[in-house]
Order: sequence, then C-alpha cells, then structure tokens
Amino acid sequence: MTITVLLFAQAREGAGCARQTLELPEGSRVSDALAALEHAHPALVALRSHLAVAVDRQLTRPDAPLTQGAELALLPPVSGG
Amino acid sequence: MTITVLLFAQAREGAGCARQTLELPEGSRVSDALAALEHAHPALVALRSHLAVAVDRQLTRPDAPLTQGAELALLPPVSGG
Amino acid sequence: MAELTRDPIAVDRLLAATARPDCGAVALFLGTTRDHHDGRAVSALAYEAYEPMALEALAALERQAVERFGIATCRIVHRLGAVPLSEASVAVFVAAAHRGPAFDACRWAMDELKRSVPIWKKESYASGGDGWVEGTRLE
Amino acid sequence: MAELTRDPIAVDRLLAATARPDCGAVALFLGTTRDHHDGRAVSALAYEAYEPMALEALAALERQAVERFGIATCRIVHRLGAVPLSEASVAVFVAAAHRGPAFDACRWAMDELKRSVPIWKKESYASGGDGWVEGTRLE
Repeated sequence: MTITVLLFAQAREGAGCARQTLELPEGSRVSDALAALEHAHPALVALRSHLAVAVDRQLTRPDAPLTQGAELALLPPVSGG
Repeated sequence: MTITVLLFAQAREGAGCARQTLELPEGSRVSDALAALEHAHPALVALRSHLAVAVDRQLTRPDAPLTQGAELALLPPVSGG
Repeated sequence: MAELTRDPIAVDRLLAATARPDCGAVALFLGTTRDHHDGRAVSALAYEAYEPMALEALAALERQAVERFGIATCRIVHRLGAVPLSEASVAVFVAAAHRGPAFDACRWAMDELKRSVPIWKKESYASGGDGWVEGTRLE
Repeated sequence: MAELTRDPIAVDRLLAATARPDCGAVALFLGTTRDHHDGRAVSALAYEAYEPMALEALAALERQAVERFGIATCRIVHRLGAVPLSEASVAVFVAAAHRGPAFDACRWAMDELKRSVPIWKKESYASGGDGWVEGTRLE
C-alpha cells in the first residue's frame, strides 16, 4: 500500500522534507512506517520518543494498522500560542 | 463658611440639582451639611443610609469637619462597569 | 493612563498602545451594554461619574494592578453618557510577560472597578421607564 | 469559527463579530511575540501548523469552551508564518453574559491550545541561529 507522510517542525528539518510517499506491505502498522522513515532519515531516530503520530488527523498509537492512502503525520512537541 | 455640594445619580435626581452651594456655621461637620441638605431636599432622607460622602474627593465619615471652600459629594451605591 | 470618554472606546488604538515587545501576553476585558437585566428588556444605557474622583480611582487601580500582579501595564477606560447596546462601556487592557498574571490582573481590576469607582449606570427599559442599577456602597 | 491566517490578526473586526447584544462581557487574550525568551534576545518568530488538524483542534476547543463554561461564543485565531515582534500570534475571543465565565473560558482555551493543537514556533536569535521552542507532546 501507499501512504502519505507529513513531517513538521524538527521532524521536517531532520528529514529534509515536508511530505513524502511511502510504500509499505499490506498489514503494516504505524510502527512499521516509523521504522521505514527512520531508516530513510536517521535524524528522526533521536526525535522518536518526542513525536506524536496522527493518522488521517487523529492521534494514533504505534500499533494502529495503516490502510491504503492513509495520511501519517509526525508531530513534534507543540508550541503554539 | 461656604461649601460646594455635588450630587450624583439618585441623589441628583432626588434633590433635583447636580450642584449647589451651602452656607454653614464655622465648625460644621459633614453630618451638619447632610442635615441641611435633607432639610432643603426631603427626598434625600430615604437615600441617607445608602450614601457615601466624599470631601475634596476623599471618602469621609459623617463626623469629619468641613472647611471653607470644601467640595462635598453625595455618592449613591456605584454601578460602573 | 486612566480615561473617561463620551466617544466609543478606541479598542484597536488602545490595544496597540498596550502591546510591548518585552511582553508576551495581552488580556483585554470589555464590558458591553446588554439588552436585558434581571429579566427586563433594556433599550438604552447611560453612565455618569464624579469625574475627577473616578479618574483618580481608576488610576489608582492601574497602579495597584501593576504592583500586585507584577504586570507591565494596566490601562482602564470607562465610557460616560449614553452607550448604545452592544458597545463597550468599559475596557481594561493589561500587558504582561506571561498570561497568568495578565488574566489575574485584568479580572481583579474589573472586580475592584465595580465597587470602588464613583460611576453610576442608568437603564432605560423597553417597556418604558428607567432606573439606576443597584450598586455597591463605596467604602 | 476557528481561523489560521498569514496576515495580521484583525482584532477590531473579530471583536465586533464577537460582541452580542445579549452578552455583557467580552474577554480577549492576545499572545504577542516577545523580544526575549529564556534570557536570549529574539529577533523574529515564525509558526507552522498541520493546518487541517490544527483547525479541527481549534474548532473543538471553541465548542468545548462553550459547553464547559456556558458562554455564548468562543473564537480562536492563530497566525502562521513570520510574525513581527509585538504582533499577535494568537487571539482568543470570548463573549458571555457575565465576566466570570468569560475570563475562565478564555484562559482555559489558551491553556488547552498550548498543549493540544499541532502548531510549532521557531525563534530566530539576535545573536544568530534559531531554534524550535520546547513544546508539549500531544496526547
């Protein structure tokens, strides 16, 4: 399946990109996507414990399943206001 | 001595005037001025227990002495805001 | 600088004057004239003040707010005369480094204003007649 | 209606839109960009957001503020992109019948915004360099 990954703030800068597509085997979970992203962008490893993850704009746990066309967002600690 | 009296809100409406001068004997106190005003404007009697009084813009007690040229203000309960 | 005005309160100008580059928080409270009070429809409101004493009292509140809450600035403006419905009769502007003290100071100043400043509000009722709003005795 | 904007926040227009004839209180909070943070001189600030999710989160805060505090309206606007010093990066407008709930709701919405909305702030320092402001993990 193909998913879209959105990266923000430190995650965007660490990976050097704001948006990318990712090909994953059927049955992949959020944690599989994160592992693939860390493999492609080692700078993300240091951020991992700080990131929240959203799938289709909903905060999600690492063991949540992914589906074709999902939008996965890597969300560093927020600092709006 | 001559003092100036300022009347506000219900006191102004009850007395039918916003400002008047009052002649008082030397040695008069705030309470004497209030008695003279109530005599001239009986509608003020009903307000008496609700009024605060200021002399020269400072809140004052009834037994405070008055001096020539003082500005005495009758202040009903306040409702700004 | 405390202010009494017979014109609409110039919120935008006062907000701009309140903001400071060393402050991260601005709290503003506007008291606006309501179309009802104690179950009666209100058609108009008017305020009167013992102006010099009210100005001194507002300026004292501004100073006390700064001292009590460690804020940068507090500015209070009260309108006098007729105030059309929905328009602001009073505005309290506070600038501070952080939002907690800004909110606390703004609220405190409004609470104090209602009981310590010689200003009076008169309501005119849609059904006819008018009346002074029940207030608080100055102490 | 929650809003994200790259233009200066139109406080006057939004205040006018917030005021209602059945409400006696408007509370407004503005978060303004500061020229220092943790002892360092800041020369510029910029915000980015996961825009659709941030808009949904702000709209949820507006709804929750109305339900929790019984206020009439809550409206939140956050600025994105570069924000010059002293300008507002965020504004929370609340209208209510009375001032207590207006202050409470405004403060609550700002507290929640800082920890539940995917927006990020980057500071540029007068001494050179820049950095993301330490934030709160979304939960």
